[in-house]
Amino acid sequence: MSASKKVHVTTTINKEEIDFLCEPRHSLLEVLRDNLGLTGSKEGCNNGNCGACTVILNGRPVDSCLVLGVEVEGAEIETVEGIACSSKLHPVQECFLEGAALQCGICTPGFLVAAKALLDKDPNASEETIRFDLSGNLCRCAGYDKIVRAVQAAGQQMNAEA
Amino acid sequence: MAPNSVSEVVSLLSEHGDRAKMLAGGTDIIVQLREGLREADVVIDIKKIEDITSFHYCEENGLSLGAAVACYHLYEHPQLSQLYGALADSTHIIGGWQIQSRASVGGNLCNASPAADSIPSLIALNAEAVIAGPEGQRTVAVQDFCTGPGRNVLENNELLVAIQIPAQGGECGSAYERFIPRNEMDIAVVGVGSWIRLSDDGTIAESRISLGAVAATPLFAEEASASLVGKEPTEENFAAAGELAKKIATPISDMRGTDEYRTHLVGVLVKRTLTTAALRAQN
Amino acid sequence: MATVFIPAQLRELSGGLQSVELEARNVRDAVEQLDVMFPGLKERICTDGNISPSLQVSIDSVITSRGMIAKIQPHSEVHFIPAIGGG
Amino acid sequence: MTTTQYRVIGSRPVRHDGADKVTGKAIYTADTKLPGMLAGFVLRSPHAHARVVSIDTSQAEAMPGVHAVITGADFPNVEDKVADLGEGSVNLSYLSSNCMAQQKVLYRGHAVAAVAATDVHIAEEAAKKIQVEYEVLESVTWVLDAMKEDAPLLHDDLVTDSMGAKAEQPSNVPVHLHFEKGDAAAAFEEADLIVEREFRTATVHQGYIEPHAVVADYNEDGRLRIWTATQGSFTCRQQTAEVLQIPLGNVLVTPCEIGGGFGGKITVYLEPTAALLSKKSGRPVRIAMTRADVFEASGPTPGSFMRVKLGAKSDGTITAGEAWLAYDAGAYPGGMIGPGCMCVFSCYDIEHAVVDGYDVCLNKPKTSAYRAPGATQVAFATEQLVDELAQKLGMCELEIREKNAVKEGSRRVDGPVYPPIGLLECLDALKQSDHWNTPLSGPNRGRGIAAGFWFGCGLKSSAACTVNSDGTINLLEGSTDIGGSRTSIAMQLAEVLGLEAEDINPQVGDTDTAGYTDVTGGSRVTFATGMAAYEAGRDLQQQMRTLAADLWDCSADDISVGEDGSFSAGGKTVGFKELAVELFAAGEHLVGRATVSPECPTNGFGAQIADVEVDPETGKVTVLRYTTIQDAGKAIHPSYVEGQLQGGTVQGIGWALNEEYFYQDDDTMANASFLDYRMPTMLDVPMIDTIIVETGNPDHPYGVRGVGETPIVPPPAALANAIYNATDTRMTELPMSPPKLWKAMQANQTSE
Repeated sequence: MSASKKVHVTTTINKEEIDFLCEPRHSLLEVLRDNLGLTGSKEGCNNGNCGACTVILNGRPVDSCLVLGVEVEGAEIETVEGIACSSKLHPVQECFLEGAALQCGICTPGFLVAAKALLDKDPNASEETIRFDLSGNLCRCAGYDKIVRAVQAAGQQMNAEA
Repeated sequence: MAPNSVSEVVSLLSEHGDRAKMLAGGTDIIVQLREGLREADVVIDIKKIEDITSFHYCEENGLSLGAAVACYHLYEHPQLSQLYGALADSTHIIGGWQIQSRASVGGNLCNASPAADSIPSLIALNAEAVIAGPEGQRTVAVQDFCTGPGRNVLENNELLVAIQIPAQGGECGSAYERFIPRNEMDIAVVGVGSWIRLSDDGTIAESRISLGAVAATPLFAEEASASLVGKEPTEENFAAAGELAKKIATPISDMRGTDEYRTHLVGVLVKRTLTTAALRAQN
Repeated sequence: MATVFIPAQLRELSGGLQSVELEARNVRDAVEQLDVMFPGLKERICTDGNISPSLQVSIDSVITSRGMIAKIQPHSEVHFIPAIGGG
Repeated sequence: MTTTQYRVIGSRPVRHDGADKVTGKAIYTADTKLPGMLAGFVLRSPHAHARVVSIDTSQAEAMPGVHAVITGADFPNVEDKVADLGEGSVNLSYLSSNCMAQQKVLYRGHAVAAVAATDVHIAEEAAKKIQVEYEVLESVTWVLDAMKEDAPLLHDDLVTDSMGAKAEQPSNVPVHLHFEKGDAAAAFEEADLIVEREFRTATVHQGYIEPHAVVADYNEDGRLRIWTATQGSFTCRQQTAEVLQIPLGNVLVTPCEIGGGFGGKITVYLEPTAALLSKKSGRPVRIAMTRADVFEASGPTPGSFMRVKLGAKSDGTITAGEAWLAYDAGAYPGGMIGPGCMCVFSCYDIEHAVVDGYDVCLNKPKTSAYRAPGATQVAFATEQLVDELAQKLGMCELEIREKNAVKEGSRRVDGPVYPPIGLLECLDALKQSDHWNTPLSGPNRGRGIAAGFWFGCGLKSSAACTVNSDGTINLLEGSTDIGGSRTSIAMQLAEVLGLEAEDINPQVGDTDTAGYTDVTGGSRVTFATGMAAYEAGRDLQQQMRTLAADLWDCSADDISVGEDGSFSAGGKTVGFKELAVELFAAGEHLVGRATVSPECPTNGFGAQIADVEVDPETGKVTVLRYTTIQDAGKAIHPSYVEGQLQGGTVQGIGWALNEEYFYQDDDTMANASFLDYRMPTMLDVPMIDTIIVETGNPDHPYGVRGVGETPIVPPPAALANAIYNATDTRMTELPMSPPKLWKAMQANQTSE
């Protein structure tokens, strides 16, 4: 895509109203990382095959590399930076730490966001559902075992807290 | 650009011609533009247009599916996912969950990949594409929509507005299955959509079989489909239909599989999807 | 006496001999003695007076990083083997 | 067996960098932003083999927003010198040409020019305006083709080196290795049973999720600062300084958090380029590879051709072995053939063996290390032949392995004998496991086992610990942390000092602040840097004894240090913290330090069990159940040891079933994306059960052996054996992807 005039966009990120200028060719991932300094969302492939850039857009998990910045006018976005409540970690974050479900940590933000979206929908998700719904997130270090278990544990914790 | 009506889009298209590209879910077009596979001066976001982003079902006319409706609406919808089993199967495996939140069936159709997961389902379900242009609307059967890899019947000043899929009675069932080496996040090596309507006596009244990734465009397997009429829904008959379907497959050999393997898979998947479709029709 | 194994690819120089017993303080001493016994051997395993970068010396199953100055004990077993890296 | 009871070692504390990594705060290289920073883009060759006739950069330079353009001409001439990089060595002219092509491009993706601009999109547009004229040459990507006499030559001056003896004619084979033990020919004569097969494996990639990235800031005073994703900041510093021909001390490398490496982030690719762009533009420059660049232009692991033969007596004793191995080196010499040769028979005590190995240059990216580099390929061959022997002799596949397994004193084919090792213990754990003792039933199902080995190295590590006024500790070490090593190192310091893991604040230093430390690789960090931390703790205790002697008015010799880290003298006992606080108040401040360079391989052995089901109609393999067993010596943080076992196993499963560089007719890679390269997703693997065996390594204070690499070695072999048991079809080619397995099953049925 070629360069063209920047567009003014107003949106809500992690419950805060934010506005930015971006070129129509800039992806939401570029906007988050380069314009807004929200570098928690990672670029692993830039074409929707690894899930490291997952954010929640209007309640649904999406690959932010496959969303244009100009598309999020008026949208509600949640990124990994917004998962924890002030200083308290979200259960899925806690369970990733306690279950050693991360090694290098580069895929972790995408997994956490996708897992939160899944658990918000169904905290009792089965192993099969977890594996199906999170198959758009690649991890190369951990072999997935501890990630699946951490997501299951987080669901249980969310149920207990509810 | 994000116009609010179909007519606005048509006039934008008339102005920019093939330098304008439509953006629905963006999961194909953004990658293609980024990688220089397609070029555009103007990208038109059609998700502000209600006709294109909504869907409704009635027993008379069936499902009218706006071109930009995201995949998840179909497989998460209790009634539609039951009525249109093949489409639910397809939309649930297009990319991962993140992709399904954005990608649309209309986009999958317009992208016209020979391996697109939803097109064999649409063909099996006998769907029609509703197209808007300067002269008004026209409809084209989905089986005639694709003209080559990445190419379709749309003129430069036309857009796909909706997909119309016939109503489904209780005696109908459909299924889509693809073969991929992994279990998710793959392009179909072969994909097959099958649809069956059973008679009161349990025999097959009507059937439609469609094949993906075995030719330049998804195919309607006419002879194989017709062969089942009046027959019992048995594995032998389904396997025989699979053999007939193999005759129209002209696949290429590439990194996803050899032509020999792909042709073999047509037989396997026709049999498997017909079995599922029949089961769904019986229930 | 230490046992120094002649790498298979150098046995053309040692007349097929697989190992020799010798008394040596360190690797340099051993290499010099071997070169006297089997002329040309030093040139095959050394570059600029040091063990070639593509080789490493194993003394009693320990891969020494000290090259020519690595100590050899009276009953040591010495091997010259390819260098390896890990992932 | 280690029986000591530890307080911290063996527990599972939350890692020190954990909160940063689950909140998105951890800073990886691509997250780094400097004032005035430019974005770099590298223009790469579309051809597999071509002569660069000319490069015209004028149009790119004229574009608004472009600040610098460089080509190979901007790189200094480096002599044909071989630099020792600690773990392995490298020829500098090859290293430099691999960063930026000079006269020839040797693989698709080979860098030919680079641009720095205010925005990465502008840099990319500018790069596309660079006019490169290529004279396309004949190319070769299959190892046996590249060895042919009439093969297109990649390097005109390259001749085969057979341990110092140089061939006369140039070829694509830089190295021929040859090993002999006993008299293999005679042993085969006397063998009751001989099995022999040819095997082929495809090139595969480490597949780390973070693409290579670097930020370079070349200061006006000649100081070069680099932030980068590297497995070893010190080797990165050395390679960069050597390629740029600048003093080592002028370069500062700060290792950022790193998103996976597995051996692939040791060689420099982008650092010299970013440095030169920064020098030319006077601005800091960041370059990140695209995912396609990572596949096409970083270092995958060798594809291979192998012919392996085993001879056995009728009682199952394996008496003879022969291997002929040819491995891809990629575009430049220096592949993984050495360890391949040394690992082909590393699990079995075979009295007579002969091994030949060839390192082969061809038009693929220069290979680099990938988790036990070179070992997985040969295990795929040998472990299948061992099964075949067992089957033909009517023996159990476990029994034949137990009978022939190497143990302390077994002599390797390359000469050295093993110190105490744990293969038999791993096989015993396999025999006792729930998995092995649970029968597998059902059609098209099979179970397979395989053993695996990787050396594990020591190399150099440093650690320094500063005692805070409250008795907690800041630990500075130099090992980039890819999988939780900060914590496993800190735990060893906590153990020796009698502290909790949380009392230690571990930091990975840069090349200016940390003591020299070799790469995070070779399964060495928890072993060697952990040992450095332990020794730094010991150093601290010595200093504290001396200082406490004044405080307590006694001699340092009167003060003893207990197992729990407490200091005792004259009936008085105080803990580390208490004494540290007391000393600080008395005006003493403490820094403990240590450097270590352990030299004995840690010899990691493992064994695995795989259950599969094969779809007879499609050839698709489903992994039903998997158990990974490994001797960890002593597991410091069991959760992260399990994580290494599980992660390595799943990489091995990917290698076995689907991953490959798929080459098109023009010798370019067809599938340079995560979509088509097909690494396992979560849905493709089951839970990976782990069994940690602890035999204790006598060369480490806590008995640690490296665990990172061995788990990737057995999976292709274990799965091939399982597939055989499910289908009666022996797969001798990787990957065992559905089209290949289906075809092999068809052929097998026809021949029956």
